[in-house]
Amino acid sequence: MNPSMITSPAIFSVDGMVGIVFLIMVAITVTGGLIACNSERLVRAVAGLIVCFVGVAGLYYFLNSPFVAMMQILIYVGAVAVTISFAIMLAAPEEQKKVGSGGPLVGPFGFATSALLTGSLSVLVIKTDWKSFEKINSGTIKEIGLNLLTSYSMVFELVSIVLLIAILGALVIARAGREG
Amino acid sequence: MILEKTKSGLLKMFPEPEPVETAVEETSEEDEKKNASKEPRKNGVVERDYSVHGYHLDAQVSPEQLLEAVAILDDLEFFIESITGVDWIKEDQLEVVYDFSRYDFDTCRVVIRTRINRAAPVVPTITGLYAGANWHERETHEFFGIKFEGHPHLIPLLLPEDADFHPLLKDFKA
Amino acid sequence: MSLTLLNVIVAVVIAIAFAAANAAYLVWAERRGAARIQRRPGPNINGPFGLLQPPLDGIKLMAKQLLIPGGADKVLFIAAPVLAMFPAIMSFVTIPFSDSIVAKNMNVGILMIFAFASMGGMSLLFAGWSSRNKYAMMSSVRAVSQAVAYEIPMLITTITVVMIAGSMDLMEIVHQQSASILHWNIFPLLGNSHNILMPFSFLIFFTCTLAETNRAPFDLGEAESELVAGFHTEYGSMGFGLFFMGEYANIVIGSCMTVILFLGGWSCPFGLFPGVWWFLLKLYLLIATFIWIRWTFPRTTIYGLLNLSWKILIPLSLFNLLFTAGLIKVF
Amino acid sequence: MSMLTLYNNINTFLILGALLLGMGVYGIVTRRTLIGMLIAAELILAGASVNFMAFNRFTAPDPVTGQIFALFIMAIAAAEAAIGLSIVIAVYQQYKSIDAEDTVQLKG
Amino acid sequence: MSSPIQLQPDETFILNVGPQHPATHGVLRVKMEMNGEYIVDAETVIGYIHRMHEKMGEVKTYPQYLMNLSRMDYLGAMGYSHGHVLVVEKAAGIEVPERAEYIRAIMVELNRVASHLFWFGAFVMDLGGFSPLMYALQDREYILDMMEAVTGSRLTYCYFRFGGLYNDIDDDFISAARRFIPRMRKSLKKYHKLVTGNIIFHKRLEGIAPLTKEMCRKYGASSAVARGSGINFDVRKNEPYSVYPEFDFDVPVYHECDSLARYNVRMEEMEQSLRIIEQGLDKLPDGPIMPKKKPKLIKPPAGDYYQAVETARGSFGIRLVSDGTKTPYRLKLRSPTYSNMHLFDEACRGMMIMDALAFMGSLDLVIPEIDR
Amino acid sequence: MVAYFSEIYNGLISLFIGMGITFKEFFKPTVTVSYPYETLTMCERYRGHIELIENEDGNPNCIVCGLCQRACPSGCISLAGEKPEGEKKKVLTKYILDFTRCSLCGSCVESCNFNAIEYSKEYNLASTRKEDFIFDLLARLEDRNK
Repeated sequence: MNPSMITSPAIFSVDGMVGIVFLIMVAITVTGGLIACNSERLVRAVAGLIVCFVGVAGLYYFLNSPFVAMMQILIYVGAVAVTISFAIMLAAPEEQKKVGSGGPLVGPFGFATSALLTGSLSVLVIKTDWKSFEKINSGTIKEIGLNLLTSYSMVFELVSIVLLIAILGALVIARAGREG
Repeated sequence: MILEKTKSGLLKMFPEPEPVETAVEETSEEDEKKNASKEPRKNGVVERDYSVHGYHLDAQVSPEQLLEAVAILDDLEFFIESITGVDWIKEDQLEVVYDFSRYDFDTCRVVIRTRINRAAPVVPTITGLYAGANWHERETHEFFGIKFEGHPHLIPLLLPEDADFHPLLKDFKA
Repeated sequence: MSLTLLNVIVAVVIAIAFAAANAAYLVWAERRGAARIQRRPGPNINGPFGLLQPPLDGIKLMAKQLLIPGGADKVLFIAAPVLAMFPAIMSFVTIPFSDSIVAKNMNVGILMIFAFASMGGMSLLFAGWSSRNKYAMMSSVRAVSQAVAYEIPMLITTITVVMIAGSMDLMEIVHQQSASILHWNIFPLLGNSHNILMPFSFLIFFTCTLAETNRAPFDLGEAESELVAGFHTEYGSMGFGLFFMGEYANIVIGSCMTVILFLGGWSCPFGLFPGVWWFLLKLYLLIATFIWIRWTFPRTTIYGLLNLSWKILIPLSLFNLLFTAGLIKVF
Repeated sequence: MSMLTLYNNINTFLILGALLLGMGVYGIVTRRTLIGMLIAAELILAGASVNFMAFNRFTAPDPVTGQIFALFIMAIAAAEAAIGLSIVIAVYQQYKSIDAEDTVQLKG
Repeated sequence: MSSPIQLQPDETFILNVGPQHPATHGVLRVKMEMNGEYIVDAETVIGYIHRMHEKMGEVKTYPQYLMNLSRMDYLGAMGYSHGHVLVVEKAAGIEVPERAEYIRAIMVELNRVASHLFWFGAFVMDLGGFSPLMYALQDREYILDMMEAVTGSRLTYCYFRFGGLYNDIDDDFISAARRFIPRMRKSLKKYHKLVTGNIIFHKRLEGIAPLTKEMCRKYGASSAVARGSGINFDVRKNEPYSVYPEFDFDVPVYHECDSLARYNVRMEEMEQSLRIIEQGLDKLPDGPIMPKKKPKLIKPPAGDYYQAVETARGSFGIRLVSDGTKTPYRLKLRSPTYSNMHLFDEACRGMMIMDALAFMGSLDLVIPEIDR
Repeated sequence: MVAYFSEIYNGLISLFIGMGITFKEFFKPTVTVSYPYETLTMCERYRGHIELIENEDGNPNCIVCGLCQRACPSGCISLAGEKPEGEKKKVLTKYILDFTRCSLCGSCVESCNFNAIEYSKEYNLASTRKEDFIFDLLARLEDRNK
């Protein structure tokens, strides 16, 4: 018997259910990601992206950070995905062309590249011995807020400026396109 | 007031001094009946008794004069009431009737008629002067088969799109 | 964490049942209320006071065939109503009905509700896009731009309350209001905040709730006199039923949030009966106001709606935020 | 190590992050439309965030750094989406297409 | 408000509003070319319930045709019948007893109030408010009950006869009408509080769909459409007919030209109609309701006769060309909404769809009356 | 600025006034009739479809003059009669009303000089078959007498 099986919880125990839920989350993430990068219709790709992000939010929850998980849903699903869908509706009224029409080699080449990348990274991850601190974060907003306004205040300010410029830039670019 | 103005304006279109009738209702009912049955009325302006006929001026013009007459009314701020046709089958003629009136207490209802041959019913459109004539002309076109030359969109309005019959003609049999 | 997860699963089941029952009987209440306002009897044939009407309607809806229009994106067409229902039910999980009746209290409860509420917009967008109907498409674009526009003042107003409470925990926010009726956040003078603008915050929040739940006078998404039935034009059977349930579940959640943030949650002014009843009383009074408003006012225009948000509600709520921040700094 | 305790292992999260990255790269290479590429880019960013969060949970001495970086990534992603999509719309209005190859001449 | 963004023709799509659309109140179809929410161009397609009333007029005898006029406009049937009987009486030279004339006026005005009430309710419902429709219908039902007791019918009355009326009114009717006037005035106050004063309602109508005087003239608009654009035109005043010169009433005119002005005109018209009904009941003479000598067969002398009346929907004209037989040679019905609706195509360009449909509601459409 | 706030204020007030009106209406009694369970009586002059009137002997008053048939604009009345031996008046043998074409104008009743037809008070006629509306009024008269 594999010794690690002894420590593993029974499937129908409470801890086992937690594990199952985690696996579901992983499945959701991967499925969503696959839909997002493979589907023929862009709207479905956005739907896949949403599914993927909900899954990622679930992962964050398992990483003891409900705040970031909720922010993930709020920002990605509520804002980014909506923006992308709007852009699709404004710019691509007809259904999307097939994916691999750029050339016969694009699909296999893309797959090979990404598979190589993922594979090598995974090997790297497994080979590395991560030294663990096991200092589990408490997940409260208070600490995040304090750090955001002390250690990372400069970055915080910069991000807000970036966002402001992004809003203005988006407006200017979109308006210019309309009048031009 | 406006009655005089309109009348003089319309009369200018008929330069011959003689044949124009100007007296109020000088033709009695019997005469009219005779007129109707004998021969078509001559072009000209007639002042009618409002209490009997419900309008003041009755001008019959030739199709070529139509735009001119309507332009006179347009200048005098008449609004378009309706356009319709009458099929005088015995005389082998179609009559197009234009009703005009004014948004005013100085009431003046003017009827402009033009008569055309039943065989080739063509009159110029007045949509250039009155945008609202559009539907009225389309309706008259589909009911009587009168062609309004220059009309931008002369397709059936009330009848089905493929209707090729003209139900208000007297020889129409359902 | 492990035990609570089981709780969550049980709670989800309860939440689905609660949402379904609420949707069914709020429809009944809405129809009866509208009828009374219009001096009609309303549904009164099936059962006493017509109380059997909702289950019968449900059976009728379920018995019907789900028609998918030709040319529709089938996957998204079916996914959209589910996506409308799912976040609404998830939000119920974290709402505290009293200090003991709560499925999973989170320290980011408010954030969770907003996060899931923002998913609702996507379902409308998918419904409109996938059903290949121009009316549905226009409606969903409207509904989403409306949802985005009203999320902002709603969030800003919520932030003022969070600033006063110093917590995003819904339980904590209610606890801070529970001292007496005058400590409710809506009352300006004696409460926690001393913020004289709180009644206006309440009004802003309430307006935003109306708009976020697509209720009259902000029901631009399903403006039946212009867009036929809006995003659910092509939906019949349970697809329509799920949208309907989602709408009413959203109303309940919006009202719950209003009660918790402004009306003291389950805290009772006189203490006649246990807190949860007070919570429900406040909740259903608010929902009755929703119904009352719907049957009184005409619909706004889409630009009137956006103007209201961008030109009135957002400036006012921002001012309110600054004012509150100033007050908290001073006192 | 069992399937049911995977959530307590850093490798799971890192491999997931790598997978998301791979999908994103695949998407960027194969997609021809600008919006498709944007979606793929969002996937790459998500992969990065997952890595940050995983390190934050398992190996970092300071328990908030990773979370804050994830938040920053979200902000950047939102800004990127806004700018990218406005460019897409502007390009669409110019070329009536959002196909990346139709828009090679990016001049005035 | 409705300043359109710069339109690009290749971004448009066609939206088919109708023939079964909740806002069109019947079977009317508008083909709209849209740019997002904005209307680039619109083409109204009518004729879905065309019944060729004009041809029927050439086939049926004069009395047989009476019924058709109430079928033309099912909400304000009295006004149309009035025009018909007036033109035939004028042509055939039939004297009408004074009592009949007064009862006709009372009935027409009651019918006008009923029609406007329905319009009011339907209009507010177009804007999304449902309850006012129900309140308006309650008042309308009162009128319909009253009129049903006299005419025997609720919508298609067929009450007027050449030279008089079908039935005399009784004391019940008179007392019911007297009770109705204060009740209606109270209701109108309620409507003004509930709807007219409402800010949402105001914002939706103010400045929407401005119609210039010139445009009204080019299209021949009448009723509130013209009066909301500052045109003081009401056939009852401009070309008085029947006993209308005896009554003291005002014609409401608004100069704002927008949908709100049209709304206000109709609301005020209801008040003026109540004044007419009140005066009519006061002045109602005794006497017969049918003339003593009436030709057995109605055969107007040959000629061309025209009569315009002010119906609830505007200036209704009826042209009778007689050839002296017992059927008309030609009967032209000039329906007011036909001209009013015609405006829509041009006026709604550049408007947003919801404003356009609010504008359509303010035109007070009755589709059978357009299609005839 | 003042205009901005006064507009908000007046708008709010107008909304509350409207809500006050509907609130008052909420407590008023209902005015409708719940139709299949309660019905209204038709008024005296109600114009339904026509029925024959009988005299004291139980025979129809009609003398088959055909005025109603001629007066009808839609041609929905068809009647026939015969003169039995030794009688002065014609006797009605058939009176068919094609209700599908009737527009309830009442010309027939008005044209009748012999008090032979009247309006019925029926208003909720409904059927899925057209033939159900071709009434044989003589048979209906007999049914009534039963």
